[in-house]
Amino acid sequence: MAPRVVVIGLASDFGCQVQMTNIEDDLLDVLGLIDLQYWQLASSGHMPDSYDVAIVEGAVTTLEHIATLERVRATASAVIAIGACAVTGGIPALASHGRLEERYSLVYGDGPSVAPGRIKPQAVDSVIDVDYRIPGCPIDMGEFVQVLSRALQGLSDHLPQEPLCAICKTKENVCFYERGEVCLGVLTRTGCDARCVSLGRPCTGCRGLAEDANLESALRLLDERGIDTSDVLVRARLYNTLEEAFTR
Amino acid sequence: MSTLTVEHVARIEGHGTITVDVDAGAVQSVHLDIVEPARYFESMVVGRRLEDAPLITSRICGICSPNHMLTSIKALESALGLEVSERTQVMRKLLVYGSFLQNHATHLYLFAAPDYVGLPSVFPLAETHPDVVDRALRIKKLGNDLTTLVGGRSVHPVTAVIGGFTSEPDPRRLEAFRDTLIATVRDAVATVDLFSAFEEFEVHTDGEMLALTAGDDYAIYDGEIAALRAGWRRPVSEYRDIITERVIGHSNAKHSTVGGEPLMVGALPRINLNAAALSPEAARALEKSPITVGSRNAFFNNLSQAIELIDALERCAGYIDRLLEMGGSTQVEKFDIAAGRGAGATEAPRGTLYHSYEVDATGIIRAGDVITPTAQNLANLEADMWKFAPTVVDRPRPEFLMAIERLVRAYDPCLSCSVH
Amino acid sequence: MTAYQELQQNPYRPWPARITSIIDLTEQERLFELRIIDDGVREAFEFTSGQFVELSIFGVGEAPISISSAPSKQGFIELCVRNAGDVTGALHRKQCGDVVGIRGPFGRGFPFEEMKGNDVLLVAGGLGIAPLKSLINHIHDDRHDFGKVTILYGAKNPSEILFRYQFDMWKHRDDFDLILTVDDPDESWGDEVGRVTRLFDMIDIEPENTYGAICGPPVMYKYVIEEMRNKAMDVDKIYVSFERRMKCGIGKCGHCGVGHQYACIDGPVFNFWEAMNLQEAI
Amino acid sequence: MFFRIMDKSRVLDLVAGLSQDFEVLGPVSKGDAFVYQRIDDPADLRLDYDTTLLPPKKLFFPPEEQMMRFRVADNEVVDDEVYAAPRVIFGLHPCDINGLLLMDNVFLRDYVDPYYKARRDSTLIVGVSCTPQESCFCNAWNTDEVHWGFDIFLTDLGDRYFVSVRSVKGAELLDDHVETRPITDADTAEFQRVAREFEAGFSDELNTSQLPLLLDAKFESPIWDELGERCLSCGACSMVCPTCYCFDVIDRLEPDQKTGVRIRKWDSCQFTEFASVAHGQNFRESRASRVKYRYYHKQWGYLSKFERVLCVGCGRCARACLAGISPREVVTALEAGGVGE
Ligand SMILES: Cc1cc2nc3c(=O)[nH]c(=O)nc-3n(C[C@H](O)[C@H](O)[C@H](O)COP(=O)(O)OP(=O)(O)OC[C@H]3O[C@@H](n4cnc5c(N)ncnc54)[C@H](O)[C@@H]3O)c2cc1C
Ligand code: SF4
Ligand code: SF4
Ligand code: SF4
Repeated sequence: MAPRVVVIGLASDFGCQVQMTNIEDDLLDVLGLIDLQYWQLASSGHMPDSYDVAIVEGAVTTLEHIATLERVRATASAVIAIGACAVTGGIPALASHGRLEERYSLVYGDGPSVAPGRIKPQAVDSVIDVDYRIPGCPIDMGEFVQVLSRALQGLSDHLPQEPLCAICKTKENVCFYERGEVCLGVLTRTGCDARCVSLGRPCTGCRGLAEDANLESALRLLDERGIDTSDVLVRARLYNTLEEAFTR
Repeated sequence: MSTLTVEHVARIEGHGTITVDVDAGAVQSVHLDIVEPARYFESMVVGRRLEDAPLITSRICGICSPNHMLTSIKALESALGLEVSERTQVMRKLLVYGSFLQNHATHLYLFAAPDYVGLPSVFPLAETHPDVVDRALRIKKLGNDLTTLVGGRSVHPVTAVIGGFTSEPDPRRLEAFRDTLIATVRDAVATVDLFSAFEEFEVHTDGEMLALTAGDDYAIYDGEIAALRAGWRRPVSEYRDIITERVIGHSNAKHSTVGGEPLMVGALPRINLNAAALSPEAARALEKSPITVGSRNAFFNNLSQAIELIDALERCAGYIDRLLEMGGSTQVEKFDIAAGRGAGATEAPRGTLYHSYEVDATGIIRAGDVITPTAQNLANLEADMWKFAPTVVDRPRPEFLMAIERLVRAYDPCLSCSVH
Repeated sequence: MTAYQELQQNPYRPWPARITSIIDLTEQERLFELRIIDDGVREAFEFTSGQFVELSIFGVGEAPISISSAPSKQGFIELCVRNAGDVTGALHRKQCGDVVGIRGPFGRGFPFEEMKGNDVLLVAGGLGIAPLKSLINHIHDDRHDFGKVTILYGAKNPSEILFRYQFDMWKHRDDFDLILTVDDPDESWGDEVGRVTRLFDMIDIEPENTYGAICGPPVMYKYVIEEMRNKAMDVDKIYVSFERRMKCGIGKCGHCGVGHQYACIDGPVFNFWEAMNLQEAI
Repeated sequence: MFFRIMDKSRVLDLVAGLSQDFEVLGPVSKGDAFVYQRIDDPADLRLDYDTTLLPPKKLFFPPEEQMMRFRVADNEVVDDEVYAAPRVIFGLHPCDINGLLLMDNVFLRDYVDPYYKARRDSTLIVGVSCTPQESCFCNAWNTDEVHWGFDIFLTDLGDRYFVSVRSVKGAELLDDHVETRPITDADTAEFQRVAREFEAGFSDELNTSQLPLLLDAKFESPIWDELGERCLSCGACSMVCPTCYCFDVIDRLEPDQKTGVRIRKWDSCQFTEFASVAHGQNFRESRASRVKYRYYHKQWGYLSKFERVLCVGCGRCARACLAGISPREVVTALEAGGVGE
């Protein structure tokens, strides 16, 4: 029996769900493996009461999201968090800084009250346990297909732990630091095929802090190069506001 | 009285709920509640470096991220007084069209089409009408490939930055791509035929229609704001004086008005305002289609998108020719940080998108504002729903609700955009 | 080049092998009997105790697994596998009759021929019994070639004792001195309690003609060797088997480095004199 | 080996001639740097390059390659053929040629690696002399000279090349495609002069005596902790190294999960996962132990088998390492007993 899959969107730009539809060549093959029970973006229908795999996109920004996730955890045997929003809080978590009410009034003024149950943005795993993570803003389609396939087989997630530089080297890029620019690749979890750096744009850290990364040393080295490390930390927080290591 | 709801309307981008109150066979009220969570983007950019703004605000929407990115970049360039090269401008237009092709194909085939054939999604069509699904995926992929070719990635392109592009597509690939674009015009024409053949509802929308115009170009990247009924043209920098946003109690998205009345943006207003600039094949398709220029049937927004597909393909082929002819490569223009404010607009697939920022002398953003197309459309959409619901209320309930959903979908709303 | 190597044009290419029997040993460990499908390859497949194969499940990956059966068992090989992750987990989900892949045999095994004519002391901890089981069975099949054979085997608790059915039988034999011990006994446990090193007080060996063989979790080696040295055994008659990460099994992928050696081709069985001179070994 | 003289201007003829029968690859510029790439226009070839970003190993052992295609249902290999087109790599420096010879020891001995071998067998090598750069220390390992491992080697004598011909194939190619003349005593004298000038061009001579012993004797030295604190665990050093050959093997299923490919990709001993096994055990958990292992293996592990160190002194790792860790520094530190700044 094909595993029953639901796709759930929390606070996000839907970019990762769009990305899921962007595997055009493979979309039908992937769909052939699963029994897709709920995907609001692509199909009418109701969220079923029972299913096997939940794919969750987006950050947690309302009490309703928390309730949804708790239901999901109680039901699904595997939860896959996709995208920076769900995995590290991503861009939505920028709003977790400072007072939420101030942000609210900046955007909505003092008219009728909307956005009920609002809370500071969080990553999915701060609410429930997550079995598989696909980081990145947006997710890499190839990685999505591979992780989904691993999840369906019940295998470990194989999330890479090292920083981006190794794969960047295999692409034969000249390191940004040689040109006096800052690149967060040295701290960021690999797995994106070094796409941005190969296209001439320094890594902005959307895949989160690599477990292997040596933050202390990196900051010391940048400092030695005359780079303002507090500015580097601000940059690193762009997609990683919730990463404690970047808060100092 | 009974209250009917469609929670989390499917096949649209974002979360919205339709509520209709019906009493003794008469529609009492119709609402579209945008339950998409608030994300406070305008507050997020405050205090960040200006280079971060395009990265941040493009995360408002994953479907039209190229538009958000470019609109943000344009607004910042206007604040900095920075001019970019013609090459950069052409490449940016290709990027916008990539998002048009991708979005229109997704909207038309994956979101809208199932309604016309009474299916919950497009997936069952894969078995019964594989040719149609293949065509849909082909156009969609072409859009993604175009964005990827120019921007490095289809969702959240990476190469577009303030001042230009960090990388250039390989001319050989551009050339090959040009041929694919031309070859796909056939698919786009078939799309127009398909949607022309569908039996369509009718609702006469009353709102003003706005779109960018730029002389005899089909404006999507630059130009002025034009109003269809009022007939005026005004510069983008005045957008905040033109469009008024208001918080509505039942929705996390604001509603917009122009001169006190609701407004519509998107493919239909664009065609109404710029039909004369359509590419030859697109103009022919418009001619044959049930749409007449100036049409106020909001449902025709779908068909208008289909016509825009043809236009996009032909136009992009021309842009690629232009790039190849120009030769050389884009350089990222250097700029000095200076205090300033600036606004920018582009046509996103579902209508005009505005960004504006205020930057201080150290390059830190002090204020930001974004008005998305869907936020502009919502008031008008709700007005259309009030008008349309009574005309179909005598149908069986599921069919009645489906008809209203269909109207919502015709606007191709992007609800996550609308709450940003 | 052996006939087998000649067959093996691409050493990374696994041979299809059919699972012919699966026995549950404990909650986590199962004994899989495999039969290489290709007749020529099966007949050419020769190994010594202590060698391993790369078990291959396409779509999941490969894992190095010691051969548990004796070389004297013809046509079949046994693998005693703990469900420890992806590959081993996938193997545990397989059924009798399913096909998996194996490459090998790889590595250096125990010096069986050299050990002949001597006493043998085998010490196993936990899953470390897997390669030693092959040696024990091989000795059993050639029993008259060996002197006294002592087996010390420790596990965390009684339910983790592997091959218990066989060992329970063997405890009563007088050609093997077998002592079992567990850290956490239950009511059913009638054997020893405590670390395997404790058992050294209970045994008597003639150090000058005793060969030692050790396999177990990394922490165990140091203490067992200390006991063997206390018993005055020669360092170059002690053999240890190491587990390291491996991706190829044939000395290319670099993962299994132990000091200046590779566990896959220089080991996994090392003479303790060599191992003493290996950094990172113990 | 025999020798010929070729006019410098003839190089383009030779490349153009070779292109008729082979795919020709060589150094071309990429921004301010150089990469080995397919040469479509002989004018792109940059024989004056200093060093390339990636070593030629990428052409024999690509960063990622398919090993076999498999079918899941019956666990069968459906394809493990390696297709290697005949090609010439034009312009390898001695260090890189030596790097390949060191890789050969690993991939072509004992269990022969069919993927590497197929590419190696189908490739001809044209070497070219170089000028020592600041980061080079090939002289420390005698990898500044090369005596085999090429088909033709061109030594730059200013207006002409001193051509050393090593293989029959090399002789044929030379004969077929370019005009050369026999060497004269004057040529040989010039050749010797150039060689001496080359030797004098190195900034220093690294003291590498007793390195294996030192590595063992200083296994617990705080040098490694200092280096470990600096190392970013980025693996850049291993990727750019012409002699690092470690790889990871990964199975990737096609989206329909019926078939898939087993691939291998470059790995690095600097990654935490590298030496970890099931049950959370990791034999090299600390960064210090991993940095140490890279040197330990290169200067002693490999040497214990092949009597050469696994380094050709190309200096690529030193250039790539943001933390500035380099063999030169490590060797000097072992000699001196501490990490100097
Ligand atoms: C010589 C030798 C003999 C052995 N004999 C036996 C035996 O007889 N019986 C037995 O049960 N065990 C034995 N083992 C141990 C056995 O090989 C391991 O338990 C087994 O490899 C675990 O593999 P797995 O796929 O099940 O586990 P996993 O831990 O899931 O590992 C899966 C694979 O993926 C890799 N991996 C895991 N996580 C990551 C990540 N984050 N990034 C990249 N790669 C990752 C691992 O390297 C592994 O190869 C032996 C080991 C050796 C070296
Ligand atoms: S820091 Fe950035 S550019 Fe430099 S090697 Fe790492 S990923 Fe590449
Ligand atoms: S260790 Fe460094 S210097 Fe030596 S061969 Fe490798 S990259 Fe070159
Ligand atoms: S390149 Fe330098 S920092 Fe990176 S792993 Fe190697 S030694 Fe460490």
